Amino acid sequence: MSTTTRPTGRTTGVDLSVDLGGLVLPNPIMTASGCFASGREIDALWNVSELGAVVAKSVTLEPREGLPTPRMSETPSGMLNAIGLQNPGVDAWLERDVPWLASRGARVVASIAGNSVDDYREVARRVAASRSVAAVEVNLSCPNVSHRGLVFACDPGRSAEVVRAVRQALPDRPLFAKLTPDVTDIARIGRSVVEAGATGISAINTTLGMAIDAETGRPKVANGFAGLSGPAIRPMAVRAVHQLFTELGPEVPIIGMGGVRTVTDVVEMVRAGASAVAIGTATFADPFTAANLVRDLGPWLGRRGHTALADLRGRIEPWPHHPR
Amino acid sequence: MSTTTRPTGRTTGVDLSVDLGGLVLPNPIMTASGCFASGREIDALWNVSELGAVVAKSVTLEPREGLPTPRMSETPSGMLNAIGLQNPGVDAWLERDVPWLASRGARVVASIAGNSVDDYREVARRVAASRSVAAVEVNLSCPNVSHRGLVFACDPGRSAEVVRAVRQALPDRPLFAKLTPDVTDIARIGRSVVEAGATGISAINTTLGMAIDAETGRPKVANGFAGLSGPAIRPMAVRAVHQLFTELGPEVPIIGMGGVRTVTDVVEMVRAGASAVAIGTATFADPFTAANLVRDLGPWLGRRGHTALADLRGRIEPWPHHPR
Amino acid sequence: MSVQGRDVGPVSMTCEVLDRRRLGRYWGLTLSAPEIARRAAPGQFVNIAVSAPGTLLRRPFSIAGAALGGHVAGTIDVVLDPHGPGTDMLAGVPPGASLEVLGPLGRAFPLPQRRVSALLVGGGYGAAPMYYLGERLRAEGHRVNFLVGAADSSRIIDPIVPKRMATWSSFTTEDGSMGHRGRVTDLLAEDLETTAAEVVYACGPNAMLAAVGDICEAAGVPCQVAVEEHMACGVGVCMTCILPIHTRKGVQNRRVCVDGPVFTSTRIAWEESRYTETAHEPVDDDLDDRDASDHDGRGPDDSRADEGHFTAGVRTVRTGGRR
Amino acid sequence: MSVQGRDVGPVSMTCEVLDRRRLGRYWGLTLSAPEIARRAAPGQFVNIAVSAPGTLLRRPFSIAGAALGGHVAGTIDVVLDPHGPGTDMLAGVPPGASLEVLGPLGRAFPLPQRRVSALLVGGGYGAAPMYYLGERLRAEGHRVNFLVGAADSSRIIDPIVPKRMATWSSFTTEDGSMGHRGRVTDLLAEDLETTAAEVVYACGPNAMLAAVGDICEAAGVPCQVAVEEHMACGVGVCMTCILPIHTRKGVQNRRVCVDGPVFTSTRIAWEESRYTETAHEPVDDDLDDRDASDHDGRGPDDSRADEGHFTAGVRTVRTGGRR
Ligand SMILES: Cc1cc2nc3c(=O)[nH]c(=O)nc-3n(C[C@H](O)[C@H](O)[C@H](O)COP(=O)(O)OP(=O)(O)OC[C@H]3O[C@@H](n4cnc5c(N)ncnc54)[C@H](O)[C@@H]3O)c2cc1C
Ligand SMILES: Cc1cc2nc3c(=O)[nH]c(=O)nc-3n(C[C@H](O)[C@H](O)[C@H](O)COP(=O)(O)OP(=O)(O)OC[C@H]3O[C@@H](n4cnc5c(N)ncnc54)[C@H](O)[C@@H]3O)c2cc1C
Ligand SMILES: Cc1cc2nc3c(=O)[nH]c(=O)nc-3n(C[C@H](O)[C@H](O)[C@H](O)COP(=O)(O)O)c2cc1C
Ligand SMILES: Cc1cc2nc3c(=O)[nH]c(=O)nc-3n(C[C@H](O)[C@H](O)[C@H](O)COP(=O)(O)O)c2cc1C
Ligand code: FES
Ligand code: FES
Repeated sequence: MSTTTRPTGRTTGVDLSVDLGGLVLPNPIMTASGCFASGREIDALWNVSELGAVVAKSVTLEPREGLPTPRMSETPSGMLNAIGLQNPGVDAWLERDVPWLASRGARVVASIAGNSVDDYREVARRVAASRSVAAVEVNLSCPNVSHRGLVFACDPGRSAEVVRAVRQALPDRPLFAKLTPDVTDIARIGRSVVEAGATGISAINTTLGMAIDAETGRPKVANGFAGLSGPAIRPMAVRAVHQLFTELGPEVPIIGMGGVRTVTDVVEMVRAGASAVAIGTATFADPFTAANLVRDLGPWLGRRGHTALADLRGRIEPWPHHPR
Repeated sequence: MSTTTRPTGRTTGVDLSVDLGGLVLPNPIMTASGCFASGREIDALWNVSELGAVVAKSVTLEPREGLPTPRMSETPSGMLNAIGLQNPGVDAWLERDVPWLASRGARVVASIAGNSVDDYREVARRVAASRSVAAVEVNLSCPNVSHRGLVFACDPGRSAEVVRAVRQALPDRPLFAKLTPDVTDIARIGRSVVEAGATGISAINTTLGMAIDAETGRPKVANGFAGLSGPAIRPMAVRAVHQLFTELGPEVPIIGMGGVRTVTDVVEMVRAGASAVAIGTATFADPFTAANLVRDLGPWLGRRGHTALADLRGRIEPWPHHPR
Repeated sequence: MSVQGRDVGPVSMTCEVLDRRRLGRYWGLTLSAPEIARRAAPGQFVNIAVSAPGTLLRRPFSIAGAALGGHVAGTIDVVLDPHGPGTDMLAGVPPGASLEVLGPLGRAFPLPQRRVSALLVGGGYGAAPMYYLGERLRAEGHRVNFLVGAADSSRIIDPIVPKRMATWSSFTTEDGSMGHRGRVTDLLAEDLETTAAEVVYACGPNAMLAAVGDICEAAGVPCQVAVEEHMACGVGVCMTCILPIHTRKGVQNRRVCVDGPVFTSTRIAWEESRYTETAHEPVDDDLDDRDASDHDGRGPDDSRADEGHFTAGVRTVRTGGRR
Repeated sequence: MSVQGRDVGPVSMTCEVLDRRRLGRYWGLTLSAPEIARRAAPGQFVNIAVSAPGTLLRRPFSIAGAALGGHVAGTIDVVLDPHGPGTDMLAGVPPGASLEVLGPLGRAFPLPQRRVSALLVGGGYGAAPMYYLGERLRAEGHRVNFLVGAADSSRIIDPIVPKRMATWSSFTTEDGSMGHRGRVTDLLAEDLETTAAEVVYACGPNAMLAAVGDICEAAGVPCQVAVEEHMACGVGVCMTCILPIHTRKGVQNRRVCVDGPVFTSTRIAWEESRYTETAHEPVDDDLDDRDASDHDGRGPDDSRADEGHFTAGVRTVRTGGRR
């Protein structure tokens, strides 16, 4: 049997490399946090070092068992999930998964979570000790226990506080603040985290949703509220990325995500303003998605005469009037 | 050829009637504003008086020609639109469409829009003069010219201001404030409009989205940003309705909408907390949708032993533990 | 068979696919739709539900024929250009399967009230409704002439049909693979004279229609065009399909689905509309070699309409009368 | 044929549907999937992409058979219970069509290391993988006994298969339409004795599995069960499919897709899991008369496990070795 061979974008002469505020990647395809487990699962199918970078599942200070099942429900062109940040804890992750990812040659981005500013700071401090972690993503979509459980990312001030704490604990690594779309003004949150020291932005996390079984009356996800992801939310994600790009300008790198599945979805996200693109839910529908995108993106651009992906970032063309 | 006959819910012995703060309807199926034009178009297919109520396209003080094409783009299980409130103006609507709807026996809900508090007040004043308008929905998803174009519904204070003005101009009719999901805390906006005099809430309006053609770089909808609707957003809508129901309690009627297409979608929305349910995008996919729901809802409930739809409002059941 | 609707106007039907055939790059479907066939007239369209993953809305297609008698009585034809999820799905529907079809929708072409020589101009799959119109015009005793153009010969639908039906017919392809090399608009001014056309009917890409309209206007020949615009509903309720139209009150947006798709060409304010056409699949990503099928005809500069000239010669067809 | 993957473990393949047949209420599909057939073992499953409107995720199905020789060499079988968009779509796929299949996934049933008398318990479509396991056990020289139950006889898959294959077989239906009236759990304690079972394998609704596990535990017979949980990915990356499992460190959530679907029954902390089963289509809305197919077997009260007893007698099958 022929194991799939994967020409990289480079063989087509198209430059797919991206520079995320110092984090230089051979191509823009990343994994979305929580959608790639430890990396070993997918490496059983294809070589995960082909990715631009692996963004790991969010880790917390202590291990977490997460929420009861059912944890997911399919929705029209999307899915709801409420996992509850099940994770082995930052120490186990650093000990077991990071060295393995590094040994495979993958570029590793940590994703960190917590329920207080101190949590985030302490997780960041431990991550800082590992030279194999190339960058950190701060998952701000966590309930803040000292603020009535309000999610950090919903408030520009609290978001900035977390980012400042992480920045202090981890001064030497690119830092991405991951934002939720469930706010009145995402650009404002973006501005405040960049001012607090974030290198760039990751957007978007899932949007809050709910589904109820008409028949039984039970919420389809045991937790009741759950995060909506997948192609259904892509228009929201493209909009949010474009708003952030417009607000923050081309100097601030953006990792765009939300419903990306195809090469044209990747290009759409880049045109909206993303520097790199992360793949989440699409991996569930087809675990080869990210590998196929790495393979196909260069040729797609090459056939259209593009020489570098970066040239397309933020490039939206006006509608011409009718020729007459 | 046999014209479709439509048994009403009543023939099944199931009580489908709803009381929306004094607006009593024979069944909960309404139209979503902007998705039913004048009513004549659909009446060419079936009798629009079968509906619980017709919510008209939002009208403004002056006629509007709206935005350039393309005005819509299909998205995964949804669509984006940017129509720009094309409408004949409140006077023409009151003169041409309302009497016709009334003559057909339809219960008419006006939807009013504007770019300033004065706009809303004046439109409401003119609507007040028509006894054929049974209730009014205040579309708060309009840019506020005196507030940097920020949408009214994004701010609890400005939303309340509009509602107070309309309430004053139209003291004797049920008033529904229509909210956008694009806010950090929809329950808070809901609370503030109810305190300002709204009888109830309509939720949700479209959520802001964007799509870009990878190939041409043009936004797929000429306006760039556009409103996302359809089944893709149903989980957001169910969530928002449930948050509003939880915040406001059973006394405040809620017109739920967003991606509703099937009988189970209607029941899901009611379980989330909706008193009545409006059909928008689904009508585009099948112009008989609302009529079919009016026909099928009673039998569906009847077969399950329910005697009144209202009993299911807000009824969410817990997940049992595994029997052992 | 389930039919929903009233005694006049459009109905929604479950229609069996009776036949599917390749027509060069396009596909022809014949659907069993007695109620739609009975009510239809040339220029009208149907809105067909598709079931590709993630799709939601129906897809509009011109009615390319409606048979009321013979062994295909009670059927309608559509011609599809497969280039996206909906058209690909429909082009793959096997005979025996069922489709949900809503129609007939929109306003038909107004027919001349006295005997005329008519020139029918079709671009790409836009030729399909012109064949239907041609049949109707011939049945009413008019002289029918055809000018059919496309990017290449694989996009000229059944060339034998216009050849047989018409008094005169001519073909153009951009690559010269059939007929004259070039576009229909290259030949139109000349052909108007050759055929002594008293009225022109056209369907094709909007850019072609704008150019055809301009040439006809310059030649003083009335012209009716069937346009396309992105449609969500097809029945007039969503306001997505508008086209700026010159009216007594100035330019106003009209819905293509209910106020059109047929318009008197001089009434269209093209210069106020956006150029919404993009070539289908311009780059060959798949193994199959689809390419651009759109015309890019440009007409001369802006000029205004005198529409009385045309309407004098036509009457509006009332479709689907109460039976 | 496109195959993606490594030399061991699961692959993603485009598989032709070779055969589709009715099995009472269920449907059987035979797929051409040589690479999956070669790597598969009983208890594993495949994840099949569906293309119904609005669907996104694959659907998991137990492998109901894998043929390595004979005229169906290189095929796998699955048995479907059509009750939703994905299963309905798959049950309607005609032979000749292609499906995207990912597999084999998950851990297989561990096989006994010495000759034993095995009792295989299948509920509803859960019998399908038990037939595959039965074949394998018989080929390895074990004594195979079958206890197959369902709501009614239309949900007993091919009863001739267990009758032929097994030393002993018994059937139960809740409506008494075939075999004993009642549930498999009504007879299990007795049948354990009758068959002198030294090991039990079971697949069916989780409530049945919990009850089967309890009865086996009470009888001191080791039991392996293949469970179901809602799955988004099937390959271990989404964490949606977890089941609480007793471990040395207390109860921990394990992924059914990669740590299961087969578990030693005593290790499952059912009392910490939610009762996620709902009867399929309990109310007859369509004209066809689908009804509930789920068992609701309840076992005796909670008690803990001694799993050394079982593992002593089994070995873990390594699937898909490097070739
Ligand atoms: C009145 C009318 C008559 C038409 N007649 C024909 C015909 O006879 N044969 C034929 O092949 N095509 C015809 N079209 C165009 C046809 O409707 C589109 O090609 C088709 O909807 C594309 O769907 P898709 O899923 O394959 O592609 P996509 O491009 O992916 O479609 C995505 C969305 O855009 C809309 N869309 C895309 N292109 C068009 C278009 N040109 N016009 C309107 N909506 C569009 C679709 O309806 C859908 O909602 C007609 C369009 C109109 C408005
Ligand atoms: C390991 C395993 C083996 C299975 N083997 C079989 C089999 O051999 N034959 C068979 O008919 N069914 C089997 N199932 C159940 C089958 O996967 C579901 O019935 C199917 O996914 C339902 O899809 P649907 O679109 O028809 O229905 P829906 O209920 O509408 O499905 C909606 C969503 O819920 C998920 N879902 C619903 N029910 C289940 C379930 N019971 N288990 C897991 N996910 C579910 C679906 O995957 C989908 O994402 C198995 C499930 C698992 C986990
Ligand atoms: C099952 C699941 C688990 C997720 N877990 C995390 C997580 O741990 N941390 C995080 O920042 N985002 C998490 N996300 C959000 C994704 O990283 C991503 O932002 C979102 O799903 C949108 O992208 P998509 O549509 O491509 O999935 C999770 C998403 C899913 C579906
Ligand atoms: C084409 C279109 C036009 C709309 N116009 C209006 C409008 O004029 N006023 C308004 O309050 N909402 C308008 N809406 C929003 C709908 O009323 C509804 O809130 C939203 O679409 C969600 O419901 P749906 O998913 O069922 O369409 C419009 C929606 C669409 C799709
Ligand atoms: S397509 Fe909806 S109004 Fe024309
Ligand atoms: S289904 Fe994704 S981890 Fe098991």
